Amino acid sequence: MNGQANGGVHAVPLRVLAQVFGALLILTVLTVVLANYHFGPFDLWIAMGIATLKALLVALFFMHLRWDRPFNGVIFLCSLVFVFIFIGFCLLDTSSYQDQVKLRQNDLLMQKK
Amino acid sequence: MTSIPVPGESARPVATDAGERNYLTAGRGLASWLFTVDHKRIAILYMIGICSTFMLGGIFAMLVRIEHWSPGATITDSGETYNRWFTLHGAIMTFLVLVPSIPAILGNFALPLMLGAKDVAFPRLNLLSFYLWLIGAVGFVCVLFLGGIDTGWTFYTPYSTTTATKVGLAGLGAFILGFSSILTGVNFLVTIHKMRHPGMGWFKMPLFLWSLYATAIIQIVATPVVGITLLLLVVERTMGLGIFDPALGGDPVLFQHFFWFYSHPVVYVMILPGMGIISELISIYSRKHIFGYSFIAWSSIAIALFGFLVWGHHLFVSTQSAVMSTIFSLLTFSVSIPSAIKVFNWLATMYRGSIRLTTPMIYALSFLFLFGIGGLTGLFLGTLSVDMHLHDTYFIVAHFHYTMMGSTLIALIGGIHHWWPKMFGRMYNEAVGRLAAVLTFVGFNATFIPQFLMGSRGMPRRYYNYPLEFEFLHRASTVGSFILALGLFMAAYNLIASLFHGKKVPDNPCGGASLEWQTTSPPHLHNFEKPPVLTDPYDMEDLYWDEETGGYRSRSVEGASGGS
Amino acid sequence: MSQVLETGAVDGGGAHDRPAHLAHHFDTPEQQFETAKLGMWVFLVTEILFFSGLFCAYAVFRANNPEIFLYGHAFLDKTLGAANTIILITSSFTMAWAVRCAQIGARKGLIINLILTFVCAAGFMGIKAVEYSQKVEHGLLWGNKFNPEVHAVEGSGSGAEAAAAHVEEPPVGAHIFFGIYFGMTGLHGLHVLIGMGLILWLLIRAMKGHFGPGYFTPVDIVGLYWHLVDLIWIFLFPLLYLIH
Amino acid sequence: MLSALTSLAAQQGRSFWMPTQGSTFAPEVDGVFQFIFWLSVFFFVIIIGLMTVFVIRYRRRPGIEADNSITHNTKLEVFWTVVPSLLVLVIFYLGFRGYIRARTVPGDTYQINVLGKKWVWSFTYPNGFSTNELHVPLGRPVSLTMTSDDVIHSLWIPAFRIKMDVVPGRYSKLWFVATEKGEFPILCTEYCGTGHSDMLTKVVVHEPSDFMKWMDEAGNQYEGMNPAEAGEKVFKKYGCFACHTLDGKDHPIGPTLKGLWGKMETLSDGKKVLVDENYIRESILDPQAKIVKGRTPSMTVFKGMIKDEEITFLIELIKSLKD
Repeated sequence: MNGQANGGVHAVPLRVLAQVFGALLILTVLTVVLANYHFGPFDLWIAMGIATLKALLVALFFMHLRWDRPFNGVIFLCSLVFVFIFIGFCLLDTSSYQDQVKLRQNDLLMQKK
Repeated sequence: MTSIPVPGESARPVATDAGERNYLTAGRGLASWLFTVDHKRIAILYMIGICSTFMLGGIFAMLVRIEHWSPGATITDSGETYNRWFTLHGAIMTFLVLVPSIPAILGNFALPLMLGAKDVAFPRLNLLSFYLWLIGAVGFVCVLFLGGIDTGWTFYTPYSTTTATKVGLAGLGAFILGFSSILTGVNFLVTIHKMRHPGMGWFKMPLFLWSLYATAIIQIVATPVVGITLLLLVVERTMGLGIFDPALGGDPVLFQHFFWFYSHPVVYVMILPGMGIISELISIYSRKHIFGYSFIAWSSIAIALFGFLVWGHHLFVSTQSAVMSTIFSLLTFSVSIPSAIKVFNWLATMYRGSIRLTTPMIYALSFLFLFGIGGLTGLFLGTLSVDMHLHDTYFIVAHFHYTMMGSTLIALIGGIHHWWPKMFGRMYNEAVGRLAAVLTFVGFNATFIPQFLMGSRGMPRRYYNYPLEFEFLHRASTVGSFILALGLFMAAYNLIASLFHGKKVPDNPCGGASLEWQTTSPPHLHNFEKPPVLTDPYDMEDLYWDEETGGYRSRSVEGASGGS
Repeated sequence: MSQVLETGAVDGGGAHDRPAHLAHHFDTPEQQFETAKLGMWVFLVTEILFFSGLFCAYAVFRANNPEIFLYGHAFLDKTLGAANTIILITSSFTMAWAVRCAQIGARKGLIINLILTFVCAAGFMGIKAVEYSQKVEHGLLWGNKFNPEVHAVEGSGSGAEAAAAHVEEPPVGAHIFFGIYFGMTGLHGLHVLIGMGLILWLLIRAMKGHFGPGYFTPVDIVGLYWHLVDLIWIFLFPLLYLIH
Repeated sequence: MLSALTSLAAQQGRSFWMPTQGSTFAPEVDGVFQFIFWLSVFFFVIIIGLMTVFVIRYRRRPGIEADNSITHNTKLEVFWTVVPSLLVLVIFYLGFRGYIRARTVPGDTYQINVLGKKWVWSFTYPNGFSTNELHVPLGRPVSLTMTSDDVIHSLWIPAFRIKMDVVPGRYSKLWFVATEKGEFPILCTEYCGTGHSDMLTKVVVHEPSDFMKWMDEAGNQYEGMNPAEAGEKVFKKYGCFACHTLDGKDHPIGPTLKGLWGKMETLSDGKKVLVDENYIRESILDPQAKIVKGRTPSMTVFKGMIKDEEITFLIELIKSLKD
């Protein structure tokens, strides 16, 4: 089998790999630098945005998704959908009873004292 | 397609003695079985393993039932012992039996055959999956001998992090079993994608494969979450991690979210393949094309996907917020629709059919009855205010036994009877088979209908002791469980006996139109001697009864081979 | 042992030119390659879901108890974390390069890149070990093992935040941060170790000359695995080390 | 066997499926249960009926082939997709209505604290007195604030059709209005270990006047105390310390009682009021009537719970705390 000949396989040019590598390094430095500045509630989103961008670069180029069968990318994205459902529902629920948790914590502290 | 059987074609020996080449006889000796990578042999290994653990789980079920013959002490005088019994019953039945059951036994056997493939995509992974199952099973047996566990199969924290019993080992066992399940799921999903018979489009697959595909999605997505949950639980116990333990500021209800994110979808891992089998059985034994193929196919996928959005209905009274409970309740009802669609489609398949009450068909009809009750009682439990009363009572116990045992296991047993002649090339005794099916059905209902009544009247689950007013219903349930056990033993005896005394069968004794019926019984080592001819898996008119061989024959297959 | 069964039975598909690596149940090498690749992607899905449990625990506790995270993260060494990020990205790059070498049949390049990847992975684990030992030394552990010494953060942590942090009394449940930290990085570290084993296996096979343009499936799918390990760290780094 | 069944059903005050209706929730839950039950029976009879008819009517007979001309009918399939969808929406709504009512604790309840531990329940009344059986007045909203000392328990009163988990490390709430006098079982429904099935107790529903009497006997008398001392006892008995102090430090929920007597307060509607005997009496019996500016209406209504004599003692206490 000749790797180049059949559609599913694609040897990524070294230049592209090196460019992606460079971009990843720059983004890493960027996220560390930005961490020294405070953007209030946006801090988390900026950090996550950069991380997602990096992840996208790795997935598209290093993991060949750009040239791969679309279905492989689709299942990758689907897994993220399930992760969001999982985390989202858990967050929605746990945040609703924190007041009752804190009340109990305070009462227990009072009892100790 | 209407070609007349070629003379001489029937000269092929009845029970093909391509014998030396069939998968059962192709290699001899224990090693040829223990290290096999043949999906059919792995299916048999699984069948032996799962039936053994089913017996083990069944023994604990009987102990629980006998203990309830009278309130208080009957055969053990402590709640501690009783708690171990019901926990082991639940854990063994769930993790070792129900989750792998249909995919691992019948899926493994039939999936590549139905696809017209030579094996699953990753045969060695398939064997690894079996050995992981075996390690998990051995783990559970060790737990059993080291004093058992008493947490219930749900391992709720903080009880599971504080009890002195062997939760760590059981958790690791279940963790390993999870990987077995994941590998099966990965294998099947990839196999269905990449190994289909050339020309077999998605909507030309038998519905059993659609259900296995949907099952694989759940196994792949949900099982890793229980893996990490059990891992965290073990770490919590051994090293005091503090994520789930309220004494350390952890959140015990978060554990329940983690656990049910897996454990609710996993009930569809159990029931979906069962539904797939029923689609095959009802069509074949009614001699009718399945009604509404695409609705049934899509409803499997819908159940698998919706199944991920409803786990919170196990937490309606667990201090989950009212808003989330409402959302989960609404989503829960969405799962009932695809199930209803399937039931109506099965009924419509029977309409104007030519119905044979063979043993598998009796199991299929039992399934309709039992799944009907199991599904409809689910409506009570998805309803918020009613669930507040019924939650954690015997009503729940009865409900999930109707769906998990009454549906999944009945479908499994029906499926085993259906494919048995294909697996071993021999036919069981039909009369005994039918009697066993009826006994199982009667025993099952006698066991669990009283439990519905007890539950709504105020009998909580997992109770060693109970008020005298429930004695009659408990006794009825216990008597029922003995009838049920008798039926199951009779079926097992019948099948095993057939291996020695059963009549040899032709390639297609039951009249199935899917590809596995084109190969010999038992199948060739590599599944098909000559490439199978692609047919509509539900085109019953393509088949005709051949008196000489005592089986069905396909016109299009003969047309194809006649033409070549 | 399974081979006994297989070899005896390669059936008459007329395929006498079947390559040695083509298993009996596939028709073509393409089908086999595609299948392996799809299998790996599906397996990566299970890996993502496996980690999602810890990400979920992180999200829940961070959303509801941000003070714990503000307190705890100051004890992590940002410099070491950033160094590890760069090391892991580099290893991802060399891995991708290795795959390319395998695809174009550059055996020497493949071997060198695999060695580089392995060295990076070892470096990552080395730095991780330094970080862990610092935490252990100062009692910055999970759950009931959490027992921070007074002035625990000398040497570790950086800047004013750390200084401010250790003056304060730890907030209630401060140990949860370290529970999650050790849980996430521990599980990730375990994956790095597994990856190192796989890379070693590739290296041995590469030296034996098993791979080339006709057959590089193992390099490709181990590469996918390795990139996923990198991907997860890309998220872990800001989530654990860079918090405000 | 039939007689045994009917005798079970005939046990006093209960229906075939459900135990006695003892709270305002019970009739509603039972109504929804009955609705789903008969709907299920309807569908079950249709499904199994058709199945039976088909098995008989279309059993295999020689010479008659199955009619394979029908493989699908989209209209029919859409019909049996849509109709169940609509029906389950109705069921959802019915359950949702009752559940939200059960989960929304009204403001003016009689509050009892519940502690679950292996394997006993302990109920603490506003006066600090606690029992292992739950005593509640008839016809009055009672709320339970529940927590656990060890593992998760769940408090179920079948007669009231309510249940809620009792989770360590947090409070959970449950409320009800008892409508039937008598004693009803309370059970633990979240598996909690060896004694799980013995974690039983009962709720005793009294007439409101009997409840007072019970509480009096259960609590203590004020004999041999001066009125201010007795006032302090009342203060403790009804748990007033949860929101009020006696030492002049302000509490986030309620005002301190020290220096309160004779003070001029501004109400939320801007009016002014003098803290005197009438105002205090009203504030205890009906706290929501006059809210001081800046406070939230969160005090328990003590009307029907507290005796006149006890209010007098409280007033004497407040008087004695005048600076």
